[in-house]
Amino acid sequence: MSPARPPEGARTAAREGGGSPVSAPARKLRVATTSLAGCFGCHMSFLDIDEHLFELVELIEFDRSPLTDIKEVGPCDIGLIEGGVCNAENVHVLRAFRRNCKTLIALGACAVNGGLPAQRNHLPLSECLREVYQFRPGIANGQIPNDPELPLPLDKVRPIHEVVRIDYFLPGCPPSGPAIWKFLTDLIAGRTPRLTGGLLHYD
Amino acid sequence: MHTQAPTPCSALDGILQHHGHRPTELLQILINAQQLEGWLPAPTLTYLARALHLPRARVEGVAGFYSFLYTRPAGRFRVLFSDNITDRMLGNAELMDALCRKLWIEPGKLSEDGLVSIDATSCTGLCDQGPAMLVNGRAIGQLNHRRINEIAELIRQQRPLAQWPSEYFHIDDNIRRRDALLNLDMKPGAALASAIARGRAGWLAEMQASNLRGRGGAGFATAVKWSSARNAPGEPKVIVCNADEGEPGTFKDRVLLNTYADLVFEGMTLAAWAVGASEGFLYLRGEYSHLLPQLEAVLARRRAEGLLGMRILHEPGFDFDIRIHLGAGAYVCGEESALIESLEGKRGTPRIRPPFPVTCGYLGRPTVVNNVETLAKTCLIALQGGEAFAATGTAQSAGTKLLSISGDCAAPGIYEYPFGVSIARVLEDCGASDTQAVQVGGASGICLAGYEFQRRIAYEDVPTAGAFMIFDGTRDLFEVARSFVHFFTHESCGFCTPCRVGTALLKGFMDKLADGHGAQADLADIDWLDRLLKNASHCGLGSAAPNPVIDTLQKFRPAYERRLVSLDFEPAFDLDAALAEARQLTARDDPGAHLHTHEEGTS
Amino acid sequence: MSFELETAVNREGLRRVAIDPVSRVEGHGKVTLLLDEAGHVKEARLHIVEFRGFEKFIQGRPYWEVPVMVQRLCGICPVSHHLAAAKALDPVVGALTLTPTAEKIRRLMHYGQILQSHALHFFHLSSPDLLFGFESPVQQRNIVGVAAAHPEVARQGVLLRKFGQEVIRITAGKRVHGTGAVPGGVNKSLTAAERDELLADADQMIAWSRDAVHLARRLHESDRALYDEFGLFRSHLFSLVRADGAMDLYDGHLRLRDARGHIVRDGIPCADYEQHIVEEVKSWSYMKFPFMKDLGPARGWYKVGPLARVQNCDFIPSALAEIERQAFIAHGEGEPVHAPLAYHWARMIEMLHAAEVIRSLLDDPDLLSNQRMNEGTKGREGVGIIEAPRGTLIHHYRVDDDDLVSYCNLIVSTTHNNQAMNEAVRQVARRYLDGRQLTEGLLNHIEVAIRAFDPCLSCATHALGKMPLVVELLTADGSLADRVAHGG
Amino acid sequence: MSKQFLLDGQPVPFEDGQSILEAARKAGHYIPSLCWHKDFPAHGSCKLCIVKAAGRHVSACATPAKEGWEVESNTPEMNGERRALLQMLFVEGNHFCPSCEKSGSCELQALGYEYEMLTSRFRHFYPDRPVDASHPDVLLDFNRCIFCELCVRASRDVDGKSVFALTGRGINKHLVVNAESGRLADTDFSKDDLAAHICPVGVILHKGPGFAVPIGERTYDAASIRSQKLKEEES
Repeated sequence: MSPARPPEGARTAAREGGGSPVSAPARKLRVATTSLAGCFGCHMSFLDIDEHLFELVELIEFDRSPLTDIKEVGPCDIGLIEGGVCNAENVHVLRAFRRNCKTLIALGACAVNGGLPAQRNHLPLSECLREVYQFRPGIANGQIPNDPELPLPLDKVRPIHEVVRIDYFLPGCPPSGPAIWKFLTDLIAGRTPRLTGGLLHYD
Repeated sequence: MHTQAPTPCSALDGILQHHGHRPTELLQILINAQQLEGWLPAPTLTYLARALHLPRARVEGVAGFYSFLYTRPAGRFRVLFSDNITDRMLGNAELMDALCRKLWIEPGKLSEDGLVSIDATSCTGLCDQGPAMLVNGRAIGQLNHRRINEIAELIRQQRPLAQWPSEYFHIDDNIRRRDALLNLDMKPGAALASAIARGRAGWLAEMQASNLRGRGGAGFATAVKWSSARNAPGEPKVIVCNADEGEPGTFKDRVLLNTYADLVFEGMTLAAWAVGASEGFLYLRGEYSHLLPQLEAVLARRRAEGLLGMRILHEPGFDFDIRIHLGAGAYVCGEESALIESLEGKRGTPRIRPPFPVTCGYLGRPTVVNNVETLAKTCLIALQGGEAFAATGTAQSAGTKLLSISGDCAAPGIYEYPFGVSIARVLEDCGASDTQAVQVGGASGICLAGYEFQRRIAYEDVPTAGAFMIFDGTRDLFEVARSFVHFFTHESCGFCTPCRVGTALLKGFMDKLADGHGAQADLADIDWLDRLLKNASHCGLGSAAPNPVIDTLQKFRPAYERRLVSLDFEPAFDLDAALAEARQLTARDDPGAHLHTHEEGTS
Repeated sequence: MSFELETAVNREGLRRVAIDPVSRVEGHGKVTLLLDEAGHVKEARLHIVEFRGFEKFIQGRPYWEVPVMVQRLCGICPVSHHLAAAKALDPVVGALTLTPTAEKIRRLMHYGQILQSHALHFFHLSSPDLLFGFESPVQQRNIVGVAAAHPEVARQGVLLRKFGQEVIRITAGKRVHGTGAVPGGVNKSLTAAERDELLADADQMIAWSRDAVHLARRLHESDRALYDEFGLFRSHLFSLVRADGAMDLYDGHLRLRDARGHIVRDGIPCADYEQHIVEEVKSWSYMKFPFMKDLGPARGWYKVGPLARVQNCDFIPSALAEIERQAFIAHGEGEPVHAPLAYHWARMIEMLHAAEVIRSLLDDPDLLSNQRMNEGTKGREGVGIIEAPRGTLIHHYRVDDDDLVSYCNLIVSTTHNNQAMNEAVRQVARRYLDGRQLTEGLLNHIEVAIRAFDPCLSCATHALGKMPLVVELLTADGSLADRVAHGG
Repeated sequence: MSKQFLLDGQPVPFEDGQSILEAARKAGHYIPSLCWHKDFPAHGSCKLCIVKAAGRHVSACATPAKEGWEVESNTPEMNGERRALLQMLFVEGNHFCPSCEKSGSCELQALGYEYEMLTSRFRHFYPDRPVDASHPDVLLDFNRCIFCELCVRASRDVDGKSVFALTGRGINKHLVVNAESGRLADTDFSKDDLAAHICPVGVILHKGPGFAVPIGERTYDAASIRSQKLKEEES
């Protein structure tokens, strides 16, 4: 009933291994990652799988990601999105990921619920922009940047599930390295991912 | 605390005096205090709190609960357009728009000179003569453009309401079909005399024989309620007449109180006789405050005639009197425990049950809460006997039922039928044609499609408090359901999570569809919300709130489906509009400054 | 310096090329180039395209929430923001000095942060360019490629970063976005077990860091022509230094050297930053352009970060790193080194310094003490300046009588380098792209220059925003003629 | 023989007048709650304790146990509804756990973990709610209020001050304090009041400590809310 497929009442399946090594699938899964209005903390946490990174690259290959020089997402098995949607460009990137990724995952608090950037949502955008670029001490040539190269900010920062359909959610600010490892190994092994054993956090 | 004395101190003192400085009268005091300035300034709340020895926050809490109480300046003329679906069908939106334009104001906002505010309100119970409005609480029906023009002029001239043409305030009964109750021509006191003659136990036995069930919709056996209260410990016992007729589309109580008030009060007194109660309240919805003077007059006459007060009809120990409490725009107070809270001068939040009011009601005392029509019917039983009463109607639904008929028919108004009458028969009688659907029982009731018109009005088939709204083939049942969802969202008391948030979410989904952002996934979410509201809500408001959606999704699903723009997913908001503020700030209008909300080719 | 290519004289009819997003950097930005018909570069800009608005919405929040909240500016150097904010707010709780325990735990946390961030930047993000060449195949030019070709280098990079992250976890409770520093001190000390856990690996980290310095140096010396000239421009150098002139990444006063290496401003107390720095807003970037007020926008801009710091200090107060610093200085032959690619070398020297500082702090018994908090007469304002991995980071807050933040000003490291990065982009565009058929590999040269600065575009977008690199070739009338799917 | 009912098939003894929730917890079975508190009468507003008793949905905190009842609580259906209720609470307020000092000790958050709430799923309301920092010792951040009324009840029934009350209605319902100015500083609230210590989420906060408790030592870092609440029951 929801756009997501959360592990509704999957309590009976409580026996899968926490981050157990995974046998390689028939072919490497193609994975793309990106950060929208995030801080890259989730990508840092991704790297916090430490040495598992070398195991992981035996199982997956990267498409577009801040770690590669592939600029546009192509057909992928899994897309990981960090950050919420704060401007027009985020919308384009998010939609491109949705078009290309069979499974799209909201990674981290900002993608899941807007996160800290959404704390501007109760303020008028004009107030935020004026305060930062026009009316403060220590500014020269105060103006609101308006070049067509710059994506315009949305009036509110949105969680990504309010803009496209999302398949899985992995909360946390950021989710820990072990949580990401558990989630990905579940997914790669064909299990519905679950964050058990203290891996689920919102902070 | 920063307290400046409210300006009309002596006037407030007078109001407090009138209500005996009783905290239980808080709502009544606030209603009266508001009449001084048209709203309740902060110092007024502080002053009243002090005088009543109540925490100020509690007074503020009560003032903030009721729609008709204003804690911000609200205009010397406060215009509220009735916004039931029947008003909408009669073009209330256009009329409201016209009045706003003529007076240069936006809905929901006070004009700069403080003269007037215009807003919408839930159904005012004039569905048979809508579109309707309330001006400073006074009801005006049969609105049309001519009348709106005149009203605009009167407001502009700041003409006091008392000088407005009296025909504006005339309200018709529109009784179209009479049966046992509406044909009853009873001399006040006759039913009482008969019941007293039977003795309390005998009278209760007669009630039992009648099989009378509550006309508020739930259908609880009245005699059982009375005897439970009678047997419950605690004194003095209380009889409450629930005249908080807030269900959209119903107006039978308005007519009963307008023309048959003696039957209602006599019914209350009959209940008091059975239960052994000495205190009575009529809880009158704020929308019907225009009835207040005449009701007070009836009470005064009945006191003078010995039908109220000490030793009623000279019966030793039969002491009973009735006070009228006004509501102030809160549908949830129709729920009996919320009504009792409101009577006690509190926010109208439904209580946890058990305990039920019959054992622990008003101020913890055994309390009977009966519907207006139920109480009026007891006069029939007292006069004609329980068995005679039970002889009409169906096996489980004794007697007659008043229906408030409105919507697409030739003759809207009040119809009294023996229970068991078919929908089709009613439609025929009121001159309805090309009927697509009937909403029986109001917003919380049931939506019947054509194939169900042979069903019957009865507790065992289609139960109803009396609302009967007719929609012909030109109507959009999705919009009907959406208007009811708006109603419940507005009227949710906010006490429990599922109703407080769930109604707002449901409204969001219905508006998403209406705004052209619907997707297949939304229907599944709506369905899930419906079930959660039904299962998890604290009271009947929350569990009934999804009814119109459930029914129409089942019976008129294409009305939803034709609104979908995606078979998969669609954002709830307009992405391009979300960039509007930034466009304006940067003076940009290049292609990159826009977004297509509906992504082409991906649904 | 020139602003020659910042804005083309006649923008109509020029071909637009965009690199969007800039990849293998932390954050999201894009570069646009405008070319004439002969392919001459007429304009080159690095745009920061995201705006997040922290400075606004932080107002009205209680001050004690701020160090935790502002970390979310940046997941790469959260500790820097955490500590800069805590330092700014120490005076608000009246903690004019910290307990030795609090000071040392914060330092430990910060040097852990320097270590992990520098390792990340060098090994995970930049080493593919340096090891494989700027025009090497896209498929190989990433950490996975490095792991395949140079497994030991990749492994050490991953483990160095892991160690830094573990230092942070133990001091802050979490690897990313912890809570260790609170205004007036810290919320936890180390247990002996925690200290021993770190001690077990500390010497290895020093050894590997030294190897990394040598790797960077070898790369540099192996192709001096490229490394010394690539993207070269001269500018002022700006950073904190300790009172005695030593490198100190946690605290100190501000110092500015000119392009020739002369100290032109020194001993500026942090609290006075406002009197010296002004930020210019340009219409084409959400990231501002700071400059020294008295020198003006044309002359007053500067570089920050490892390249500035290694040369701005008088010495590095740890033995091995100081030896490496001297080798670095010697490379300049009496002139400051301005080559952007030398950032990598300087960065590795700092990583070695960080490993040494961590090692020596771990011997300090104060880390285990429970004397964590100081307080005194409450203040209403504070400035916290710290040397984040990428450079000088300024946090400035005012707090109202009710303890809520009433003013917040943030100047982050990458913002200080905004003009410098733009200049490097222009130099590279002029030198390598001008008049040539653009290829993915050529465009990567632009990104190599940007990467040298280790821009943290997440930080840079604290204002409400973000950094993407696409290549579109537009015809004179502006329609799309070609699109180089850069890296695709 | 004491009376008993069956909770998810397990016999649970109870005494007359005891609610399903109280009897269950006493017997070592956890039924979740936010607005229920052992020292106050049942409130029944959060609905987290919803169970199916004899086939009907009821609030376990407000429903007296009955002999022989079969009660379903820890089932996929009931837990799914609880998760949805949690999602509703998350979207209606501004719950930014990452920068909330109550994180790790917040009951709403802990229940989110307990019921594996991975997303708040619905549209976020992002309401504009105030912060009241006027009081010298205590800060009110209304962004996080879940309307459990524990502060209202504690202040009225125990502290004898009635500092808090609810006003407004429906989704616009909100907490107010007992002062014409609307400022906590203008009430007789004290940091020693019970009401200053009873908030299950991060609305009523003592000024200053902030993030004084390190990650790992917060209330629900080590043990789940389920085990914590059952442990409280034993003590």
